Amino acid sequence: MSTATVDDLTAVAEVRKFWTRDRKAGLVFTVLGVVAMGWFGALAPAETARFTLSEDASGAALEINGQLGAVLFGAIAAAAGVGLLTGAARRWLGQLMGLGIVCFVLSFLCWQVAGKFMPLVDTAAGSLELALPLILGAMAGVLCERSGVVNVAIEGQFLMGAFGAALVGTLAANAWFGLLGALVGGLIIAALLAVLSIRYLVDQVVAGIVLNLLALGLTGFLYERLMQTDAAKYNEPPQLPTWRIPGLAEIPVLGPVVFDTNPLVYLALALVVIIHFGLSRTRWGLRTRAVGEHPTAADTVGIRVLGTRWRNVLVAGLVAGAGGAYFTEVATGSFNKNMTSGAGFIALAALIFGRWTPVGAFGAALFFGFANKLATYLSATGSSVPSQFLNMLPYVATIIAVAGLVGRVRAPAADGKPYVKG
Amino acid sequence: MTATEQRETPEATLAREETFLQHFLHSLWAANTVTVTVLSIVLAVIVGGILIIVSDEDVLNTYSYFTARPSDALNASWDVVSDAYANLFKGSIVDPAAVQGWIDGSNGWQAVFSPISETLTYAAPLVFTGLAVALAFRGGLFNIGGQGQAVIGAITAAVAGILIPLPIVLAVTVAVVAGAAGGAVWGFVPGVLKARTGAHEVITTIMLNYTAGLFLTWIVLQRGVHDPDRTDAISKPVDSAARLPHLLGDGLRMNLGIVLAVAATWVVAWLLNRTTFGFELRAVGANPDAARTAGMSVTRTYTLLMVVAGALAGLGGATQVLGTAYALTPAVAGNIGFDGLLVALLGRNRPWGVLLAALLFGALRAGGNRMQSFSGISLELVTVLQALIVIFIAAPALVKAIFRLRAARAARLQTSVAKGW
Amino acid sequence: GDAPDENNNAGGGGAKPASKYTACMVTDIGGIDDKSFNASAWAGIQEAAKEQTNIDPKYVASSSEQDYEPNLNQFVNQKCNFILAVGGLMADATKKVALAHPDQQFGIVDSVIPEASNVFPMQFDTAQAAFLAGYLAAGYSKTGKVATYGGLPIPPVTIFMDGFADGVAYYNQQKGKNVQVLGWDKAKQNGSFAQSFTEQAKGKAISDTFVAQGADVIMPVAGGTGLGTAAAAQQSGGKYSVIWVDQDGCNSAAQYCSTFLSTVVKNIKDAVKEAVVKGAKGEKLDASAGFIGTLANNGVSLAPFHEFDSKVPAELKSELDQVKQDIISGKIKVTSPAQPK
Amino acid sequence: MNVLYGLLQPDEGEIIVDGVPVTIRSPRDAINAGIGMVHQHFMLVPVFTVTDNVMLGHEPARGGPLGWLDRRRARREVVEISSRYGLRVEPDAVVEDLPVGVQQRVEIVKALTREVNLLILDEPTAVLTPQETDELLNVMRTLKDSGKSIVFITHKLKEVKAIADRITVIRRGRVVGTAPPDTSEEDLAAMMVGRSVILQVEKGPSRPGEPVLQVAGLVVNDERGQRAVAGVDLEVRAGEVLGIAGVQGNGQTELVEAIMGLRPVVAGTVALSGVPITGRRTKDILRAGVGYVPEDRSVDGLVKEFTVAENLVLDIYDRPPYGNGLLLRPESIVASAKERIGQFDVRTPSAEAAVGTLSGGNQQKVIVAREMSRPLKLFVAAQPTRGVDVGSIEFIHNRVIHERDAGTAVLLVSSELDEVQSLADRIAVMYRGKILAVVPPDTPREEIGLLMAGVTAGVDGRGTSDGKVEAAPEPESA
Ligand SMILES: Nc1ncnc2c1ncn2[C@@H]1O[C@H](COP(=O)(O)OP(=O)(O)OP(=O)(O)O)[C@@H](O)[C@H]1O
Ligand SMILES: Nc1ncnc2c1ncn2[C@@H]1O[C@H](COP(=O)(O)OP(=O)(O)OP(=O)(O)O)[C@@H](O)[C@H]1O
Ligand SMILES: [Mg+2]
Ligand SMILES: [Mg+2]
Repeated sequence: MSTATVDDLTAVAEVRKFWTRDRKAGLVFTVLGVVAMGWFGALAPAETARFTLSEDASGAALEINGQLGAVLFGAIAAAAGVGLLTGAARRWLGQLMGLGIVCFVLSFLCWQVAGKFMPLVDTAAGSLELALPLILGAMAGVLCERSGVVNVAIEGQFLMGAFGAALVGTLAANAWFGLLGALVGGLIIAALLAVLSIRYLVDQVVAGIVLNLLALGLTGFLYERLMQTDAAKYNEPPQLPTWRIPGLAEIPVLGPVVFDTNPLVYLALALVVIIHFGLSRTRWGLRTRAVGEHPTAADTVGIRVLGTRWRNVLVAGLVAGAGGAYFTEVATGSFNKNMTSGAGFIALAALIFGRWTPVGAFGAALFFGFANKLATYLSATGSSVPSQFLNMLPYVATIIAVAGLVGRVRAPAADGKPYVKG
Repeated sequence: MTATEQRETPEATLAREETFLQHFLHSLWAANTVTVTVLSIVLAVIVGGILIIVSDEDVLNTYSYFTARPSDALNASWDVVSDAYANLFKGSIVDPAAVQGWIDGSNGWQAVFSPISETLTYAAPLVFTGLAVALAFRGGLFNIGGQGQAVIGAITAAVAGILIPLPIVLAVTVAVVAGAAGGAVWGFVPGVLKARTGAHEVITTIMLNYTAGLFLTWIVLQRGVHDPDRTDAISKPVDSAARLPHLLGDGLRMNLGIVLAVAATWVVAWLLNRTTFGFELRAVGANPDAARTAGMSVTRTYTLLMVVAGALAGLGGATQVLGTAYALTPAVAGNIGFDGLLVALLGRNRPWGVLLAALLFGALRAGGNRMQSFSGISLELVTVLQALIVIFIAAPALVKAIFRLRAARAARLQTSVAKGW
Repeated sequence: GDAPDENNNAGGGGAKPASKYTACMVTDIGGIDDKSFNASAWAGIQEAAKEQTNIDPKYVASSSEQDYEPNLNQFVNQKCNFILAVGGLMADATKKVALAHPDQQFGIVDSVIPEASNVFPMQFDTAQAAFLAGYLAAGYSKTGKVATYGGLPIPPVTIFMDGFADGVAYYNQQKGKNVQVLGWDKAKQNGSFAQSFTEQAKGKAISDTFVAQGADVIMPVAGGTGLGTAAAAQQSGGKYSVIWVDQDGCNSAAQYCSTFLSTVVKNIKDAVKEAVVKGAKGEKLDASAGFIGTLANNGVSLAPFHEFDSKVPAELKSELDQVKQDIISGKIKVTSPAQPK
Repeated sequence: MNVLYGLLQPDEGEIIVDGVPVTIRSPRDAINAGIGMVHQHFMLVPVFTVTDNVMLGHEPARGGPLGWLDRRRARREVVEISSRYGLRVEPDAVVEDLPVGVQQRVEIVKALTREVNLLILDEPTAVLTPQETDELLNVMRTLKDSGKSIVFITHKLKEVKAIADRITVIRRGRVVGTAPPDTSEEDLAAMMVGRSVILQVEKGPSRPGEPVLQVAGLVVNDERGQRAVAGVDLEVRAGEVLGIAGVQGNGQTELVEAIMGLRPVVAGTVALSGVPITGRRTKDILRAGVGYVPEDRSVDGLVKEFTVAENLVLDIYDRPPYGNGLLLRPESIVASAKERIGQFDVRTPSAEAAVGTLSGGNQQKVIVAREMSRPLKLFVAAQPTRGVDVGSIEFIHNRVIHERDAGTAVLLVSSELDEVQSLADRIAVMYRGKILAVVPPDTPREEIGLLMAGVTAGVDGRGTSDGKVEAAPEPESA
């Protein structure tokens, strides 16, 4: 059969050793840096770029000549690149890549902001707010998937959460009851996800996607039948209050952003910390990870695999539900058909982007929020780039980041695999 | 798992069945899919009926005095529900009145075929996007990018149809091919990124969906594409030579798209089971390590399969714009990409299954329109129905549990067998 | 309740008593509750029904552009007396169905179909009213910065933004001031867009950015997305005010009335109402003339200032009246690539 | 055993512990009943540390409901137990980094920390050096003396005879009989397989031809970028079997994968009958007449969902007669599959049955059948008989020898010393990525055992057991 002879081997391809991963990275950053210096630098007007430390033009500001800044930061990025390229500093791979990215972005900003001003507080606050639902959604994802249940249903949980918040909040005329309604909303989808994927072994991705559709249909149906008929009665939920933490709120930039804001932000930040330490330092975390990595092993030491999964999925439902509350009780004052418009999927992306770790996912969400806010800023201040392309920024940036920096990610070993004894 | 499934295969359990009846029942439910599918639809319809009733004030009122005069409540409920589903049927399969009308000449034959024509019109693009998802699934990739690939396909097809003047047959061929090519490009990106850098296809395809949508809203308004004598975001109409010809006369929307869809189904089935690429694709999907050890190139397979998947979705977009819309608008691709996900799941990622699933969804959409307009039932109900059907079909054990048939446990294990690991 | 319910009780399709005049509306994919022209048109039909008791209103929502043609056809089958297509993108479907049923009366909003004499077109030169809004905003602004953004960069939206920008420019020229417009550059036809008519969060983010840049009057042309701006304005406690569009915000989004400086009214409601009532009275709708809403015929207008009435200086009000007259008289030409042709 | 440990539920019958019938629905019941088990397929979470794995399920914790882990205490417990029974483990090492032999010990420590009085060991010695095995047997004796009962499952007759007080033979889920430890190996084997088997593969002397596989200065890294193969030179000639003995995790896996082009080569060359193949695609290498039986059949060897027939052509599906570049010919695939199933005595319902439903032994036969049914220059077999029943082992061994006599060069990697000794013409002992010595198959077990443990004796690798013995550091500290 095998007519192959050794002959087709005589042409030897010798193993390429020079282009290691960090060399490639180095090359990329060198190029980016040079582009920044040349292109941004050339285009940037020689006027000052003001980065004010307030919500608007007022107050103190970091100032730099736009052109100078563009060239300067470009140069630094390039330097970082060269460092990697020569292989001189490969031990600092992570740090240098970070530096390169930051400086590239800064160079770009100097160009865009030159002759204008960028209010840092507003930028930070806006990024955080746009990231908020993503953070909560991603945390829900972490809780589920670390225990081995893929959660594609975040979108559905958001939607039900948003709906629940609007309905209950309005009926009870109380934002906190609204939040409660949101939790219940998320919980319902979570419970369905658990029943289908844990009890009935339905493929978890299938279950998730279908539940998204179910949530979309149900909320849409009830919206038409209920809320639309009498908005005042069903669809004008009170907003969550803003909590100002005295003292901390005074810290420049950070203060107003993190310590003078709505309860969901505090919740989200707290969850990131709690889940991070919970997973690594507590009995719950150890068992959750065991169940997500090697359920049989967990079972053999007497851990209730299915029980653990049930609990985590339900808790995740609550978290995502709270994320849903953001849409109707923070961002806006009313529910609207399909108002989450895909945020749940972005959260899913953030989860994977963040390598299934709380902190990583948090970072990914912030990254996305910032890119989004930046696009808004640029179009608002009259950038010449067509708005459609500016709005592509967050998505394209994510693709580049995932392909270029994150690369292969390893999901929990048993993620998505139903557990059956034996 | 293998072990337990083995142990629970029907044959194994059969041994324990005593009476002939049990034996009969057993084998009936063992041959699961068909029965379950039917029951799933029945269940979905029942739940939908309940939703109709509870969402209809007047009917609900009759329940307020249910104990006093149940007949009212029951009749009212029956009327509203039966009316709704009757219209669902008339809108998707055939309307008896129209047949009558045709016989006594009060309306033309078109009226008789228009429901079925609508169903097929809606189904055609879903077949393509469904196949795009299913094929990727079989290769072990989760292609959420059907939407974006369809959008790009629609754009390239339309632009070709608008800008390249060609004689009749040639024009439509070129436009369709352009659509496939566009989708292929949009599928190639996540494919090659996955293969080369390991970037997770779920992330990249989601992001590419948004990117494609934004690109569409941009290109629609560009000089040469935008229709100068319209004050809307709409492109020039596609050259009539590049449109997919109607099959039942211009009165009915049914067009060549559905034929292409069936052909595509056949091709995909053939590709999967009769070609070496299909073999590689299935092997990589089932066990990449073993595939690699056996000398297959996993990266090449990922890239190639995403190209093919993208091309399929692109064709979906093309049929949309060349078959019904005839012009680009920001929402020209509708939701076909995401619906394709469900169609694939419902069709269990098997080509012919996808075709059937798409037909069912098409029928629901077509019938849904009539149900809304005649019975005033919101289209959202159709969405709910679709979701319920998929849920039930994905969880046969659930259906059986509800119908109290055989111990759910055994059935449960069948699910995973049926899921065809 | 919704029209469909009433229809249920009527026992679904089939012919209606001759006296009845069924006015049937097909929404575009925005849905009946788009806080924009679908909602306005539906309001018009319902008002007509109040006025003429024999009018029986009903609507269907389209979930995709594929649905337009079947939805129109369904209504033909139901022997509706008047079928209203809402939205210019429905033109092609309407044309096809209308030509197929020459003796069926149709109407269409935001488009005109010359070939079909049985389609009554209703169009609106919104730029004129938006011009006034721009002038108002410029005059009212304390910070010298005003802003506008859209849902999608599509003509029915950008026509508002064009008029707004021109209004501001005219103000500057008259007063020798330099009020800036954020979010729209008429020359480049490029600006800020939420890329969605429902994503309120995005609307809020955009308006926050504007406010940070110093704007104190914002005009969102983005349907539901605009509610994000209104909500934010309310939370900001009067830091900035909103100019609403389509229907007077104090009716269509009453909860935010306190933030609405005014509204660029695109008076679809009255136009539709008038057409339907005419039809119900049995009068002929002259398609060739059609209806083009202008400041002159009140088809477009600037809504009352409601809670801002006291805050808007009297001379600004009178200037606005003057500008309005000049536009009507043609002294001021308002132009936009998106104007009805 | 899985039933006894609560992983599977019995269809009927009862379990009696200390005279009282107990129902064991889950492992926790088993643990409560004082039963501990060391599973054949390790039940360790690879990404956890040894301590985490050991404490999992009964974690010492502070802060009440918070359940704040007390890792320090758990660590102490691990150290304590391991020193008491002489089971050397590194508490903070991550399990996936440890050699299998050490993971084995972790499993035992894990069982012991839940003071059990019945300990089940399912094939614990499969991955141990003779010395390690002896150690284990000693541990088992101490346990026995401390009053614990032990169920010891193994395929290795020497060991049962060495340690067991009573021997029970099970075949296909049935007890075939119980025998005293002094029963002869032949009789036991006969009971296991149901017919008499020849334990010693009889093979003629090898007639080595010219070199087929030449490996020079090969350096390879593992997944985590650590050196796994640190400069290996070896040569396999046509018509000879070169056996590579060594405890698992000493670089055999990486060596083989590098040869097969499945793993990038850091340095050195691999040549196939003179032609360098370093950095070539696996496909080319297979095509060039190399047959490969991967170490882990279920991960790398088979696509469980595929039919037996499909698996039989997994690496030649695109070659005539099964297919050309484009098309597949299912008929001919099934046809030749039927033939192959006969030749290699694969026990399967049909050629269309999914391979996943076959038994370990028969799955393995499918792979061997696939790889041996084309003309070969070189046959690379890694752990060809792991987890396979005696009957299949005998069959596979004979095929290997048959292949050798047909003039194929055979590279056999196995952690079963008996297997290597009975098949190989020359034995290369591998330790920590290096070939410590190449010895003839008749070298005494003990000596090879020492080499496997990194103890090089004498000057030339020909290990005549005189000469001073310098000890090398412990494997697990690698
Ligand atoms: N009753 C059974 N039904 C289905 N599969 C089984 C059954 N028993 C064992 N298997 C499968 O056979 C394979 C070997 O099982 P297992 O290792 O438990 O048997 P074993 O006797 O321990 O084999 P070995 O003696 O090699 O350890 C596994 O894949 C297991 O899933
Ligand atoms: N009760 C059962 N129902 C179905 N299949 C079974 C059953 N028991 C065993 N089998 C099948 O027989 C095979 C042999 O089981 P197992 O592997 O445990 O025995 P084994 O002796 O280890 O096999 P081998 O000797 O080939 O490794 C199992 O893989 C399984 O497929
Ligand atoms: Mg075993
Ligand atoms: Mg076995």
